[in-house]
Amino acid sequence: MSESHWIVKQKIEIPFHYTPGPALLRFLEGLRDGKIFASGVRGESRKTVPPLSFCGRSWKPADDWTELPGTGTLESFAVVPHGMAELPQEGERIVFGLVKLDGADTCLAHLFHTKEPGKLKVGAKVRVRWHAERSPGIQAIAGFDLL
Amino acid sequence: MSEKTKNPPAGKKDEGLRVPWLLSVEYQYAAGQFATRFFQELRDNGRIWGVRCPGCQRVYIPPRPVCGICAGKTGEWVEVGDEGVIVGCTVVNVPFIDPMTGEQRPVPYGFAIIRLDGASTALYHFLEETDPKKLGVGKRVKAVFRPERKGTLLDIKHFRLLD
Amino acid sequence: MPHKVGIVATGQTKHTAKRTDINLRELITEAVTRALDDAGLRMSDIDAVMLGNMEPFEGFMLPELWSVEGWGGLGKPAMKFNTGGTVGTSTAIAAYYFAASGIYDTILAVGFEKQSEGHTQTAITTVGDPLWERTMMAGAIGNFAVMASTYVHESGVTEEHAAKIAVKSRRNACNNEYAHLQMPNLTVEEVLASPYLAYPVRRLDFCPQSDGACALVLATEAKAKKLAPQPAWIKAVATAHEQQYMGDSPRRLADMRSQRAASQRVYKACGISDPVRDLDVAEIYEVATYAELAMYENLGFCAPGQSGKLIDHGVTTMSGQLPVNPSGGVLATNCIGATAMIRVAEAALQIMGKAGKRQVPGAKLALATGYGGNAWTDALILGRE
Amino acid sequence: MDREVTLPAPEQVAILGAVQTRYEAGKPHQTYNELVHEVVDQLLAETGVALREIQSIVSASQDFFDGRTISGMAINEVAGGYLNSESKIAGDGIQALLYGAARILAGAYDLTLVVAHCKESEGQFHQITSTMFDPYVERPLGLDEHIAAALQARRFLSVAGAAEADLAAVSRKNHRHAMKNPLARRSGDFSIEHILASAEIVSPLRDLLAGPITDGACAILLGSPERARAPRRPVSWIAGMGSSTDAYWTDRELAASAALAQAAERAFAAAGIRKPLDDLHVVELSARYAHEELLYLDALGFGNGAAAKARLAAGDFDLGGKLPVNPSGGALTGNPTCVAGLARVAEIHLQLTAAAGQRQVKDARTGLAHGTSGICGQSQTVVILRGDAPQRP
Repeated sequence: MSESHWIVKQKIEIPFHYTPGPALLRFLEGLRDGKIFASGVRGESRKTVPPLSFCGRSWKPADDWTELPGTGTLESFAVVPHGMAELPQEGERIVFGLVKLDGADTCLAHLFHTKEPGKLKVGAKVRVRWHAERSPGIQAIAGFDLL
Repeated sequence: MSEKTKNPPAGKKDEGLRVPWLLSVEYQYAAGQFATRFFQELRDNGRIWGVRCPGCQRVYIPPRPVCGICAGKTGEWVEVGDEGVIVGCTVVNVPFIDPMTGEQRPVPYGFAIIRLDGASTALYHFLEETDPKKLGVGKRVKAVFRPERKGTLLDIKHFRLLD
Repeated sequence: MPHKVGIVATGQTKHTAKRTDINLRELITEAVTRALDDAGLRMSDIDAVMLGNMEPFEGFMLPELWSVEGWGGLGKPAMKFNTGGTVGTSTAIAAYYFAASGIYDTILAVGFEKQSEGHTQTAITTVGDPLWERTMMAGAIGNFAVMASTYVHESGVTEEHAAKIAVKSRRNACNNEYAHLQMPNLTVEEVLASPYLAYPVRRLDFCPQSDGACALVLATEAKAKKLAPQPAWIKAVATAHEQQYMGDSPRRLADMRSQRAASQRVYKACGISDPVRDLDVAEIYEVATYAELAMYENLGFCAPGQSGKLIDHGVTTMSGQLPVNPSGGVLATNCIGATAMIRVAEAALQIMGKAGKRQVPGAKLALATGYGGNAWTDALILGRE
Repeated sequence: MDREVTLPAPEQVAILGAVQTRYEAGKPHQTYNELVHEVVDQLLAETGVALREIQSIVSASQDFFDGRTISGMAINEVAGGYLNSESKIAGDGIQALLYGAARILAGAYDLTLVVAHCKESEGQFHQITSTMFDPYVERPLGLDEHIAAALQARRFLSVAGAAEADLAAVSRKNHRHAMKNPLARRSGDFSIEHILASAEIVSPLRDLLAGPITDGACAILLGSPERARAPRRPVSWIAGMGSSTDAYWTDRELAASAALAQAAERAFAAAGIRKPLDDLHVVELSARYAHEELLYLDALGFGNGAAAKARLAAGDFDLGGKLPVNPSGGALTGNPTCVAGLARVAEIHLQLTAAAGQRQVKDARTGLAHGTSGICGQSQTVVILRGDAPQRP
């Protein structure tokens, strides 16, 4: 601490608990069961995942549900440098991917665990990799794999 | 990771799935030129200083660059007393999570707004006394310093009632 | 010259301790849908949206952007306010200025908070300056208790006076379908038997923590006249701040400088010299019973030290000369980002003659206030003309 | 939108003065309150206005960065807020400017102080920016602002057919510009190779392709035409303002900005600008990340990815080029969250009042300032300023 300007270290720590609401609850519980649900407004083709319960564009409830196949297109990816995140396995890199799942009009962000991030390409086809043991939540999905 | 709330409040139905998140940020607050000088004096000499507004002569604690009332810059530093008067006080009984630790702050504890002799504004600080019947607005108090001072407001352990 | 601006619609959720059925975005939609339906508007009729919320209560930075589908914000100008207890009035006042300026004609204002998702007293403790106040602060409860102690000492109000305010609020709330704490049978004795949260403030002297949202639609004159048979015209707005630290205001609640300044400013603009006589109803931001009593003095409803008499004589009850908080007020509902906006919405309902069981008959002129941080005040006057 | 949202006439709100702090990696000697004091004090001295004349203040700041709930309360006294009207926006400072302008247009005040402040160095960028993300499906994965920006950058490179070297060219231009800006946080004559060899943040983002952690503040004094006529120093005028909100970041094409296109269309309509490339003389964009500058140039109609790249390569956007973009160096060289957009307005004001020093664009009479907030630019605002002696269309 310099005598001319003091720095005071202090932490702010507050726990939060977020209620998902009906649509996100169905989605998160679906993940536990190995299913991906999207929703949309009846009579409209647009489907969102994670699902909205209400569409702000047409100002109507989005209660038309679809189960998605779990495959999709890689819209983008970002490679986390070594040391930033805990590496799950020897030699693997953490890669964040933005995936447009087949049947959905929106993207879902998740991880790739890969030893060869150089093989990833925007536009590549990908598939969800599930965890064997799942509870309701996004981490029921382990990540995406290239098809 | 999502999880069922572990301990729903007694008497309530299970509230269903709620997704947890811990906000946890470490800050390095600059004390700034006014607080740095104040806390150095407190640490090194056990003395309490404020700044005077040259316009209205108010003595400000905490010290600050501008007197809001005069909309003008403050001026000289002046020492104030380590005794003062309670402007407002309470004893806190309700437990809550302390944001500085993430854990419950122990209760009960007494705290007050105290106007030190020679100051125009009042300062938040702890009271030694935790019996509300013995406390009161207008009662005089004196700062109890810690033997080892580090340059924080807690170099004053608390204020003690004077009879 | 500013354009004339009126409130043409309001929407509120049913405020409650925990909305565990819906998320924040869905809570917003509930209030916005009700406001649009109230005015017979479509989202495409809205030119711009003003939002109000206190982010640390949800641990969510810019939650309005995550929630954009919930308030129909796609393609619309929008901004978000974050001013503590006053956030609902700050947001409504910003909507007023944008309409009065002629930039936008029809504006949606939304205040929202889901307090159940975080820890209110913890987040309020971080209001304190990290070097000077945070270590001692005990949320809003500790703060108000300290302030109340000063006021009790100076004014001579009693615990019984405070308890009467507590009873008035929770009984009035029974006439308000949106209110959180409705206690039709609450008695002064029960209030006095409730435990101290922080001396001298007892549990029933203090507001609850609520989940809720509130929406308003404001419109410039020609639009407003088309949208509502009786708009609640915004006749004056004012904001007055305090100095920066909690201990700066020398007599705290006993002499709230910001509240005197803001209320005098709006009274002057509307030619109000005796508010109890000239106003028909007031919706004020009182977090604690003692604050309401102190505000009677600071808002000029009575002389210093006379607030106890005001409630003893029933002046501010539903049948009195100036009903204060027919909705039940903050003591019945506090969803922070929405709370001050609810004051404006309730005042507007009174002026529009749409307040249902809590209607003050023939209300023509109403005061709404917001109060926040280290004692600053927003004030608005709404009227039929 | 049923109607265009426009200002009634271009000379109703003036910028009387604009002051910024130096932008630095950290300012350990000052609280944010003292930062605001510094800029307000200098602003008042430059404009000859006394603090007690200020009755209306709009500030922009972020509680999580400030480490304090209702952080605006700390600046009340230094900004003239005692018993006066201060309001705080949680968002970019350019939105505070819009609100300040509304207060003057409404005839409520003849002066309004607009101030934005942030000390990014005091908190933790990852932890703080992660709170912008969906708490159900995104926060548990560890997303933050840099990661989302990297995903947007990769998407843009792919869709626009651009290369990382194109991003480096933006960085090279801006860091060279910053060498002429004494307030700039980071500057230098960096080669493309040097930029592409700078440390990886999250690939494809690198240190010199992303704005660094920065502390700073900016204050602007707005005035009514009566105030502007008081013979003091040159003023600039708000000629048009436009704002729009986009979908959440996972719910739109990240390689484009529909909201910026809308915001610009509204501001251009208000200011009577038909051919932006010809009618504007200087542009300041809030592009913390290099790819954002190309993406936003596209949204403003300055050419799709390829055309913007060609113009960049031809030096059109350089200081001395056809339409200088970010002659200050811009947010990529270091402007904090909340401050960046207001700083853009301040820079355009300096340009239009011939007070930009070495970074002055010759004969600049009309300029564009841009601000954004949210993940991958979800909220967008454009302000068009004109120099004194407003030109009536």
